[in-house]
Amino acid sequence: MANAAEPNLALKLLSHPLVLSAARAMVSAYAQRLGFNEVQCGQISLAVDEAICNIINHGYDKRQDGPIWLNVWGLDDGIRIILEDRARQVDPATIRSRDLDDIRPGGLGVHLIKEVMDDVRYEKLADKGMRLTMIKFHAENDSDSSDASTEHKGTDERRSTA
Amino acid sequence: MANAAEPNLALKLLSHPLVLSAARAMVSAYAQRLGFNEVQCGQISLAVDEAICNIINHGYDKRQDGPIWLNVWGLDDGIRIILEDRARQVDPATIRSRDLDDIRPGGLGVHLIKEVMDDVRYEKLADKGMRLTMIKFHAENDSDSSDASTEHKGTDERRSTA
Amino acid sequence: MNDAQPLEIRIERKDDSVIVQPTGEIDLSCSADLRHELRDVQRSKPKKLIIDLQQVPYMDSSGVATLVEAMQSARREKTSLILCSLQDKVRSMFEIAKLDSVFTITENADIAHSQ
Amino acid sequence: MNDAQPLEIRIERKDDSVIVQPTGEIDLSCSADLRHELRDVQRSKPKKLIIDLQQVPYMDSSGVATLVEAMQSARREKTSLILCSLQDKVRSMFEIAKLDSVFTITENADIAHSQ
Ligand SMILES: Nc1ncnc2c1ncn2[C@@H]1O[C@H](COP(=O)(O)OP(=O)(O)O)[C@@H](O)[C@H]1O
Ligand SMILES: Nc1ncnc2c1ncn2[C@@H]1O[C@H](COP(=O)(O)OP(=O)(O)O)[C@@H](O)[C@H]1O
Repeated sequence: MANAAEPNLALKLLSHPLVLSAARAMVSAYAQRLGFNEVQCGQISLAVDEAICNIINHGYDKRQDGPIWLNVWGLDDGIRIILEDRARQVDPATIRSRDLDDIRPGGLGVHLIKEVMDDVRYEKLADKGMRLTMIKFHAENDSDSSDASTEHKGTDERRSTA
Repeated sequence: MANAAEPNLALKLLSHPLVLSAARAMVSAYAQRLGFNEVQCGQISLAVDEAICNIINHGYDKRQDGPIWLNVWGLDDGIRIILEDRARQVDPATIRSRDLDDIRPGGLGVHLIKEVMDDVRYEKLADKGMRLTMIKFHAENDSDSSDASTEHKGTDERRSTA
Repeated sequence: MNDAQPLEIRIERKDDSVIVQPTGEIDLSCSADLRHELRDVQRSKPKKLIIDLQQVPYMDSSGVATLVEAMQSARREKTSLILCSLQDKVRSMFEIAKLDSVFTITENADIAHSQ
Repeated sequence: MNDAQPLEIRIERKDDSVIVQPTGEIDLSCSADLRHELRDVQRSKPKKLIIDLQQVPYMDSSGVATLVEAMQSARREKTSLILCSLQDKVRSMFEIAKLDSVFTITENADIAHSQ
């Protein structure tokens, strides 16, 4: 199932700030089922939040009715999230946060996304709109997260008998 | 926006139990933004969970790759949720839980759905599959939930100055 | 998709009693795990079986079905089965399903032990 | 769609200090509310402004931007601005944004008061 063309979750939403919490909650709950720990789930949903905010603010110029597609795949080794819009196209090289030392309100979203996700790629879609692909892998030696071998053992391995 | 044809959230998922928590989390977070209180959000996501379980178990006979569409609308007076599948068609009249006094495992899902939602309607789709429409209204005199007049006041009305 | 099962089930034995304490949301993706654990525990025919739901914020009807099955098996084996420490959302499910009077439910684990 | 704003903001004044305590997730749907409250509070030029984030489980960069704006305004007005009681997820955001050393951040409200 992992690398099939079809996403496990395909959410179409509108560029309205009121749907942000729903998108975060969905992604976070699914990441948890994939074995990511609480901190990691929070980071993944932060990346999704920041990316959608940028589409609302910069792509659709705060218009609240632009379509956004949020697709999520569970991978054997992590999670892949793709966001697509039909908004303004920009050169991916221009999508970057301010210098962290130049402290002023804003200009942090892309930095946060790149810090918490392992792989981040912006591209122009063929005709109209942008695509953002983000991947986060399970940490190799993180006991709280799941490498496949731990997670496939089932409940027997995890019960403690006092 | 409320009664527009287009849902605020349109989620396509597969009939796999691992996506249940993501669907619940999404619906619950959105219901909260619409002004439902915590208990109501829990009830609404329970109804969605039970409905998806039934599609998995009865509609797709536990097949894990059947498509399910979960559409959510914020209404002026509540929330509307429509679930559609391409699974077995059954007579809506046969979709009912066991007698509550006949205690045995199972047979409670449809009862729970009908108890927690205000309006529940099953129908056959034209060609293939079923549609379930569920609506829950904001409680009229419930201070924890939102009637429009309370919720539109903004933060000024809700800050307390000691 | 990884088949991660976020439901943890802690089993504790004390004299003739067994305490089963699941942690996590119980839905169709993991209720079978709980069923297997309960069947396993019930094979030893304990005098008392306490299912402590303090760490269960959510349960759907597949979880309730598992508990009803455990209760029926307990009745056959003369095990006294007690549910304790239900969170509000879970308790309200039992009420809607009219199962709150069918199960023995106590406020907390101490009361369950002393019953 | 109802424009429900689940962010509640509690304002408390004590001598020359103001304590602002938001409750809820702070994202783009409600960070403007927080900004308006903070601007309002800062107009009275308090000596000390404590923003207590104990009840904020989540904040995105629109919330952080609001706090940076408040900090810059506080510096101009010689108000000492202190953030306290950050939850783990929020604290980790400040660290990733390298803002944890830019703000004065204390463990809890008591320490913030005594500073
Ligand atoms: N989806 C997008 N479409 C167009 N431009 C974008 C998009 N996302 C980011 N950008 C560009 O990248 C810049 C940096 O974004 P970010 O770090 O999130 O800070 P901010 O949004 O506060 O400006 C934005 O100012 C914008 O120019
Ligand atoms: N989506 C569905 N498709 C077909 N039949 C359904 C569907 N949902 C419910 N049913 C029918 O309604 C009955 C009652 O469902 P429910 O109360 O959830 O209990 P259970 O699923 O445990 O049997 C099911 O046994 C089934 O016959």
